[in-house]
Amino acid sequence: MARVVVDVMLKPEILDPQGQAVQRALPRLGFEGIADVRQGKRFELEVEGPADDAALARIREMAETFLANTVIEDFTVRVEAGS
Amino acid sequence: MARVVVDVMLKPEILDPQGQAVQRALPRLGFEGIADVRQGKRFELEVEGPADDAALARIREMAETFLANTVIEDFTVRVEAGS
Amino acid sequence: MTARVGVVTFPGTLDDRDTQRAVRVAGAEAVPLWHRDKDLKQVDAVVLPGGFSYGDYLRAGAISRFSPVMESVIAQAKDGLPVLGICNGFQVLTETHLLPGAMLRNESLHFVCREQKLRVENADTAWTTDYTAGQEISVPLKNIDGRYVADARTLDMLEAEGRVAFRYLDVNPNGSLRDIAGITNEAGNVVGLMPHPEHAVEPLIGTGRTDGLGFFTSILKKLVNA
Amino acid sequence: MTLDTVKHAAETPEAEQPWAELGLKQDEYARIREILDRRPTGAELAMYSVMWSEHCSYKSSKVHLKQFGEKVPENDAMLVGIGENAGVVDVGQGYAVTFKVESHNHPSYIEPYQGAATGVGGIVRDILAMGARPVAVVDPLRFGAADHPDTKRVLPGVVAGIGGYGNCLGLPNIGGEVVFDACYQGNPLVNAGCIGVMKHEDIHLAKASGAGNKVILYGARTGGDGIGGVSVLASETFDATKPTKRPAVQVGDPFQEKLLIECTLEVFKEQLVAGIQDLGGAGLSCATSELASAGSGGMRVELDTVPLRDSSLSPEEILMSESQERMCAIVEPDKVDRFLEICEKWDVIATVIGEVTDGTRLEIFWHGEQIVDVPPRSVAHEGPTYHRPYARPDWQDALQADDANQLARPTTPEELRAQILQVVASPNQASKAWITDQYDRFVQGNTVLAQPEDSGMVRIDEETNLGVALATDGNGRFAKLDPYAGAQLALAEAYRNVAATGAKPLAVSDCLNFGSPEDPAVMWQFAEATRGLADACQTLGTPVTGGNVSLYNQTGEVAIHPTPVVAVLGVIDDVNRRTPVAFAQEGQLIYLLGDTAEELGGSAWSQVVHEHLGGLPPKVDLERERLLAEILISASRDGMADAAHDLSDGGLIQALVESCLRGGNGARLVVPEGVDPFVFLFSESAGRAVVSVPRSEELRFTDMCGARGLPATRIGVVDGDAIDVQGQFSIALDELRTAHEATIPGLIG
Ligand SMILES: Nc1ncnc2c1ncn2[C@@H]1O[C@H](COP(=O)(O)OP(=O)(O)O)[C@@H](O)[C@H]1O
Ligand SMILES: [Mg+2]
Repeated sequence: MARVVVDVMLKPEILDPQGQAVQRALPRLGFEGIADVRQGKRFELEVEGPADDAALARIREMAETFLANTVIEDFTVRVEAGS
Repeated sequence: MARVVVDVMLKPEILDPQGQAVQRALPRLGFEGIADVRQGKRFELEVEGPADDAALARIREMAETFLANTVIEDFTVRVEAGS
Repeated sequence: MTARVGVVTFPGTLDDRDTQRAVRVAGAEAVPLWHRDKDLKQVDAVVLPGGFSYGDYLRAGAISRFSPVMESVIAQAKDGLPVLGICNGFQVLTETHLLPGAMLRNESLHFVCREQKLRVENADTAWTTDYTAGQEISVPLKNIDGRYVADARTLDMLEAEGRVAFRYLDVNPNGSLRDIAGITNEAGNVVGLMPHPEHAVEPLIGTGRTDGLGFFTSILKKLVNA
Repeated sequence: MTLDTVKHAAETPEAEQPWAELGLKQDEYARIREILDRRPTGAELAMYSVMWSEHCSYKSSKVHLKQFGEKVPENDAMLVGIGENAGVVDVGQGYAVTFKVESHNHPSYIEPYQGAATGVGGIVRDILAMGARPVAVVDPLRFGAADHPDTKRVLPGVVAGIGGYGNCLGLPNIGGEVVFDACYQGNPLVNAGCIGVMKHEDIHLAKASGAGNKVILYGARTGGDGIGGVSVLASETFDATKPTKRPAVQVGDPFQEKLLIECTLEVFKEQLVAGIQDLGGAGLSCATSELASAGSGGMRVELDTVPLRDSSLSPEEILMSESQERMCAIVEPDKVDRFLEICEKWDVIATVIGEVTDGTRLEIFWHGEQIVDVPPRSVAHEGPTYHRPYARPDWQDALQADDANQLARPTTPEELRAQILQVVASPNQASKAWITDQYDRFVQGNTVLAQPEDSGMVRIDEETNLGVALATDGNGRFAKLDPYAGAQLALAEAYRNVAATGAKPLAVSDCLNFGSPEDPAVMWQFAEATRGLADACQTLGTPVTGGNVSLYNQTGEVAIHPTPVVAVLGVIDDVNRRTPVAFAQEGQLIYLLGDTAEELGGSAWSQVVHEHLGGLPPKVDLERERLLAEILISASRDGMADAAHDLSDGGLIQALVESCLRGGNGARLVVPEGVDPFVFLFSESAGRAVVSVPRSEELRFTDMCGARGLPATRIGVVDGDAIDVQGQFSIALDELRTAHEATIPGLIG
């Protein structure tokens, strides 16, 4: 079993109200010095079998067509260190 | 400026309906061999100044009290490589 | 002869029965369609109703988009089958790319339920001929992922081609770009909007107005006259 | 670890058992040993401990709740009474309606979103288990002080949870309450109610009969959710030091619940179900023992067939798990295949986990070995009963002597005007739209009235326009001053709210939220409130059909106000006749119905202007309430009133402000001769309502009131864009609107 992580973030040009809401709240909670916050999604996939190139290619396709909506989102795929 | 990433995931024992729905959909889309999917949140924070120990300690506190709901979620904090 | 309008039920669809009622109130025949069936039962038009299909998990509409019924809907929509996506149905249509753009969480981050004023900008689509361009209507709106976004080029194109079909008036309830409440494809057969015309077809129920009925009478007339 | 089988338990009578940690008292543990004639196995201990908890067994409250059955009024409408998942009433035309209110208070404090969400999920499954399609929800809520920082954590989470779950199920939210009071700071009250509709012949009961019938568990997989949750969360005050290895928080999956609803309705429709029970608190322990206890035979369950989310769960934990979105059905063998087919259609996991036997025992096996062998009644229905001591607290007299009628009153019209704005803008009296706009009130396309109307109303038959209405009310301040009267006032208010919309009140459900029953003062409040409610239900002819008790709502020694929340269900033959609150027609005449006395104890005015709670609550006159209701219903049926609004907290001025703002019209008012304007506007005397009457109907209306002896005073006319009280003051609607609507977003948004 290997763990593959897919991170999905809104494209930089898309307004991220969730991230903004977090950022706006921080000073009120006493946390200063955070210039920007973006909020996205993280998927942890447990892959049966090895996370080899073939598996990663399939997962990249899965991210492209399904996990991310590429009209608004970018994604990255990586094998979790230590798995 | 440094970028710090906070990953927030539901604790392993907590039901993750989203991850489950994603996993159930995969075979229908022709993606086999994924044993489990968990879905969480990823926060990218742009920190003014260096991401030194003091800054990370503050961010860890922020994650603990605000970004994550530690009743049901775990989190990790790390400096994004290359930033 | 009356028209047969299919209403799709996905797991988690909520407004299917309301939509069937709206179709009937307009005088057409409502035909239930099931997400697992490719067969569209020879309907003359299809409505993808509102709700939380697959719980809106992942992204609203993202999982439903891959259902067998959608394979047929996508194929036939490209051949001119009239398709209306309401709320979650609109989200499904953007996920399938039958309509451009995407839907994000409301700017307020909250679910919002209100009576919403709209302007019908395009009265030439398959679903809007019973309105006049510029007509103002009020129908219920209820969503949490209703903020319509697209890149500037797409938005400019939509505007230039008259494909912004509905615009929010008075209040932009979710932060949609350019106050867009609904759009149409180039051919005018595929229309999607966030507000809920099917909840405004009977006096007394809901807002007590019948401003939404025009969607269903429009399609009926089009089909019967065809 | 070796499996603690029945055989092993019999052989090791002296083995130490953690009964105390599981919340059992010594004598309770002794009784279990007596029932079984041996020590219980670990699994049996788990079942008894959770089923004998306060939450599941009502051990402190049931001696008092008995009155609801004993004093039940003559009422032909009652089809199923207390004891089932929810009561059922006949609403005519072959329809039956089931409804119930439940609490999810403690879980919502710990995890507001999930606590509230799973509260909605739980009550919906109760309604579903009766055979009904759920058609609407309501949510009476209580929070700490509106400006307390923790309220900013709890309230948005609770509201998002109720909306997130209910909206996703497609259930219109048609009413509820939002009350702020410092007494709820550490103990917010999250009550949730649901209405379901069915035909008479579709009523289902929770019982397992017919040897050979299969026990089918369907819905979500079982995980470690809320293990010990029932006993730890609902039955004892928090003990933060106790480590939990399993999550005490349940996470809801509304999508799964929606599938469960559709799937269940389909198996009902094909008549595949002989008995059914939802899984709520105490999970499988509760469902299996209750089904078996209510049925005629025994039951045998193979626990290792239960589909798990977490394969490390022990049998004890599986029995106690409170994983959400699960149901348990009893199905005849030849119907099992079809049942499973329908589940598959809806992507719902379903498993045969056992069968009904011709024995008398509930027997549970784990990989072939017996771990439970109990008489099911002893678990489910014959738990301990406490006659807890109760005594009128020594502070009650002083509280009642601290008369609110003696508080300083406004001395000039300007001061009166300022206090009106102050009250109307106070968190409890302000508009709750910021909250209720997060709830879908339109879904299902049958909503006739929803918040901010006096009661929610849904159409249940599209052909005949038959409808039902529901209102929930409760005033903890009144109940604190006098719990007997307070409970009656809660009922009276909900009853009045239903009648104000034109519906005939039929039946009652309640949620009794109190502090610790181990405190004699709290127990007295509870005894008084139940007695008051039972007496009033008898007088008004509205039986209590079911409800819920939530105890231990207290932090340390300090209990919440006694808070009986009462839901009244009404029926209306034709929803076209419904009466809204809005003054929509200029020129109509405004009538005040009922008598106004000088009654300021527990009032909104005393709270907002003086931060005072003392004196006596308004007097209860149930005959007057009944008469008022009859008049309101007649006025609706015969088209004599276009708007009606009941008077409750905030008094006349609050009702007028709401009706004017809703209709977008002002009112010109005259204070009746000899009446003090302040008392006129702020008193909270019960048994009153305002109506707006078309001029053409005035005579008919006043004749009706006159003939039946209900005081009706013409106090003004719908007109202009201000509330103008002659000789006193005028406040523009815009100013009122800002005052009324800005408060909650300002505090919470
Ligand atoms: N939490 C809530 N959920 C839904 N509706 C609510 C909620 N709180 C208040 N409401 C609605 O707002 C309106 C005003 O509430 P309230 O002042 O308590 O009414 P009343 O005093 O007439 O009982 C009612 O329609 C009530 O149902
Ligand atoms: Mg009211």
